[in-house]
Amino acid sequence: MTTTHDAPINVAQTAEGSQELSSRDVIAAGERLRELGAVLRISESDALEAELKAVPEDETMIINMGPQHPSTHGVLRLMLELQGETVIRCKPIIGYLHTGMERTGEDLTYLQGPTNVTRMDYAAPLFTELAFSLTVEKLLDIEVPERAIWIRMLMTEMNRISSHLLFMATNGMDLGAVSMMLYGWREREEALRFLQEVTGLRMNHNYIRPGGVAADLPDGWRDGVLRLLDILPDRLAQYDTLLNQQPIWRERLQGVGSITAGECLALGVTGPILRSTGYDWDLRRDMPYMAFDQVDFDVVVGSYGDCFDRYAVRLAEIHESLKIVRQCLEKMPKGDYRIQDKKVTPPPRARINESMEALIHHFKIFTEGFKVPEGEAYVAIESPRGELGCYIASDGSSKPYRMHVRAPSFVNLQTLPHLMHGSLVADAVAIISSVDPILGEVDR
Amino acid sequence: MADDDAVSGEADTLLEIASETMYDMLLVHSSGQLVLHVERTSYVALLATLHADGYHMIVDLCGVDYLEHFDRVLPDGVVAERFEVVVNLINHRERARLRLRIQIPESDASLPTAFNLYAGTEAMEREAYDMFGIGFEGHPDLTRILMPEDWVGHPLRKDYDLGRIPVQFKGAPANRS
Amino acid sequence: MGQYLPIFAMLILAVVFAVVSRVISQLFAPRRPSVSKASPYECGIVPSKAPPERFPVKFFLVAMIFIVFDIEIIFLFPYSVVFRELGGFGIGAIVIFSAAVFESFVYLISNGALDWGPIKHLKQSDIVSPARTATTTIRRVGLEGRAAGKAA
Amino acid sequence: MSSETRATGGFLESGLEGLQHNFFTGTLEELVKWARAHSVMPATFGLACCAIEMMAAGGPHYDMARYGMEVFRASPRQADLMIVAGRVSQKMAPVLRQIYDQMMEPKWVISMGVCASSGGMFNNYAIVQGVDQIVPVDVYVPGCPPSPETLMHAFLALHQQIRDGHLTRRPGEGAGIVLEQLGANGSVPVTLSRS
Repeated sequence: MTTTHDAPINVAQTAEGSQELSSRDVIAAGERLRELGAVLRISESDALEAELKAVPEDETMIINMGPQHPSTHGVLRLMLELQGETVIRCKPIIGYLHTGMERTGEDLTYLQGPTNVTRMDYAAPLFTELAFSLTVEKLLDIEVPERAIWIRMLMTEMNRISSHLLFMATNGMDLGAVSMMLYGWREREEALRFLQEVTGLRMNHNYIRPGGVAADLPDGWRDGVLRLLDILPDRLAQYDTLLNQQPIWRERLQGVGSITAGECLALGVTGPILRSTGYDWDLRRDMPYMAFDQVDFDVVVGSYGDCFDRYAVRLAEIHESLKIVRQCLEKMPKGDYRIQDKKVTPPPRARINESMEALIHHFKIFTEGFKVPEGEAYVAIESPRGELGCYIASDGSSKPYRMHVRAPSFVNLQTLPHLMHGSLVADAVAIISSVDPILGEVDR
Repeated sequence: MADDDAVSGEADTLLEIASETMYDMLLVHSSGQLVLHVERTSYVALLATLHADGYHMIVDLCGVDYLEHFDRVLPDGVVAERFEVVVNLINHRERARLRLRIQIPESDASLPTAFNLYAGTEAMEREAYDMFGIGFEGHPDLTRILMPEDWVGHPLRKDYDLGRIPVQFKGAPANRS
Repeated sequence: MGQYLPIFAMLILAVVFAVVSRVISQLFAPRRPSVSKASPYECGIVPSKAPPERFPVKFFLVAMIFIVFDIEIIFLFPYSVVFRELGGFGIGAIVIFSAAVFESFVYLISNGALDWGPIKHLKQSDIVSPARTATTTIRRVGLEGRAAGKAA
Repeated sequence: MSSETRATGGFLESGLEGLQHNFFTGTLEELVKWARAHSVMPATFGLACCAIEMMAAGGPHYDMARYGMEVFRASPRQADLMIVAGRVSQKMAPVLRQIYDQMMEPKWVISMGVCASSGGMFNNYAIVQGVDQIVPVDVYVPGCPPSPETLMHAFLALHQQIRDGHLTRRPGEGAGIVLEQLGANGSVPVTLSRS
């Protein structure tokens, strides 16, 4: 029984004015060339040719692939100009999930920061927490104990596996292979079970904090990891047989939405999209952070830079992450899981009853938060979608003065107009799914 | 404009401690990372030099509002302004990162766009415009990107009210209809 | 006459079921017409301008192709009922008839009428080929790219 | 349909709600409510992290299909339950209202997660502090994100609510005639009934 009262008057109309795609005769010539895919400085003659080939205005139709759409992975809104089935122009309109997280981040202390940033990329929450914590530790200039580094690597690689499995599931469902959704989720539940065992939550863990991790690995965590390492490889082989031999799957992905390495670099694209063009750049290998230089794994690179390559790169990256998880399992050192610096880490609960300083430290850290020296730092890590960076400018107080997160999906979305130019509407769905944007981190 | 000696910062830090320069800009080591303080006027020229030197990707461009923190640590010779645009570049061949900090006065909060050299900055500049009101001359489509079109004000400015609704406790008069 | 009784019974049942479910759902459903219910669904966006009426000719082309083959099947139905009595003569006639229609089908495929969008010119290149599987299209770049020390 | 917007008129104008509750219409009402409760079709309105948990609830492990709800209808025309899964930003509010208006009666709303129910931890300019300022909500689901089990408990609560609701007119509710009463600020619709 719903009480259907009429719409409150202050609910403005949904039109977004100048943010929307305007019809082609209105916009200036340069803007029209840019939106016709000439964004990356193709030569004047090609630009003119693209201009002449442009179709007369009344034959095309501007439609909305709007915020509430099954295949836009959240609340991405695309305005497409279609000529029949072919997409001529596309303009992503974002902001429908803008949560003002960067502004909220400025009101939270450094200890509370991870809870806020972990909700940005909700398919791989541990990565944003890691970027935030690494930046704060660089500002504090402290070294996290060995065991904390390896725990962080183990957990983030496990989170990369669950994020890529989410991609497998939604990519399959977007292209019609709905059973892929079931398999993808079945494996993802396995990964989430391990994450829940360790951090206590399935998502938004708030597990990686400045100074180390929230809690040590529970005893018996090794069988959880081993169990996952046994069942995942043959399940991934099932994906191969389910999808790769299907002519429909190949035709929907091969040759669709291809991009070259030069265009990726100009657009600032990183991650699986950049690697699918054959350009091998992976922060874990090229600018190793934490202990990635003591772990050997392969960087997977595609050949044509189309949707099929991106799917293959992500599928192979799950295997690589499994390799890293196995090495983390073997090399997990003993010792503290959190830095023993009194100013940063709150004392263990039992100590509070015994000593006065522990009580004071506990009280100061949890009410006022620890102070970070003045300065600014930018640390970037390799998240499943690309380079995830966190820039913090601190003014010496216990709250970041400015906290900006460089979200890979925000930049990767700029390839959409470029990839979709000249493709079909059905390919548009495949392209969005292959870019794999997470709107939480796009809109922040 | 800058001679192409491309002197890397490390080489001459040992020699003259006073003020190092790289591409003729003031170089600072901020927690282990290279930061260049760039004048607004020579920003685009520097980008062209950097692009030629292998810094072919702008990773991140964001605005900062230093309204409440004018007395921040800045190398001498740099006038502290209210706004600051922070640009992070990366050089894949030398695996080096570089950060540019550009002071933007509040009176004329604008900066030439980097879109012509780095096409990836289009959305980042729109976000800086949307959140801070920093205009970018020559930007192909300078409109709001995150806020609704009819939104008044720039939310990430320090003098913008956070819009926090006081938490209502039981029995407190709820202002909701 | 008796042999057609089950068909009539089924026909009546079908009609009754259709009418009853239509009427009941019409009567029982709460009716609250509103402006937004009448307006077209555009993924949550209130449509500002009316959808265009002009449709590109490609859509009618597909409709024409469908009609051609639909008629072919309609002629096959009566043949399939009596194909035993017609014997060799029947098979000959049908083969000639379907060859004529199949010839137009071959013309259509060769002309690429059913290949829409970019896939058309990609078909010849090795980008779209069964030989390219998820394991052959990727190559694993080892660790030789790793910088010597720990970059800042 | 709560009493606030009682349907007016007899059987022909407003269907079942126009009938008086007696022996026949009572059993008919039970049948209709039973049918509605066990085939609720949610509209995909996944916004943020709760959408991932909603999909997980639809996945094989937790399997929402046990309650006949696994078919996620994309268009509001074919859906009768809107699960607002995630934080609703100011830019998304009019879109959410438009989707809600385009859904056919009978329709219900589950506000999944604390961000949808009350703005959650984002008490700032960008988030609508509680989706009940835009659409009437039937079931609020706590949790950030609520685990699939919590969401399923919400489904059961919704089903119970559907089965307890009233369709036909009860004796005390009068004929449901709506008059315009000149209130302090303009005319206010008033339904003539005792309840």
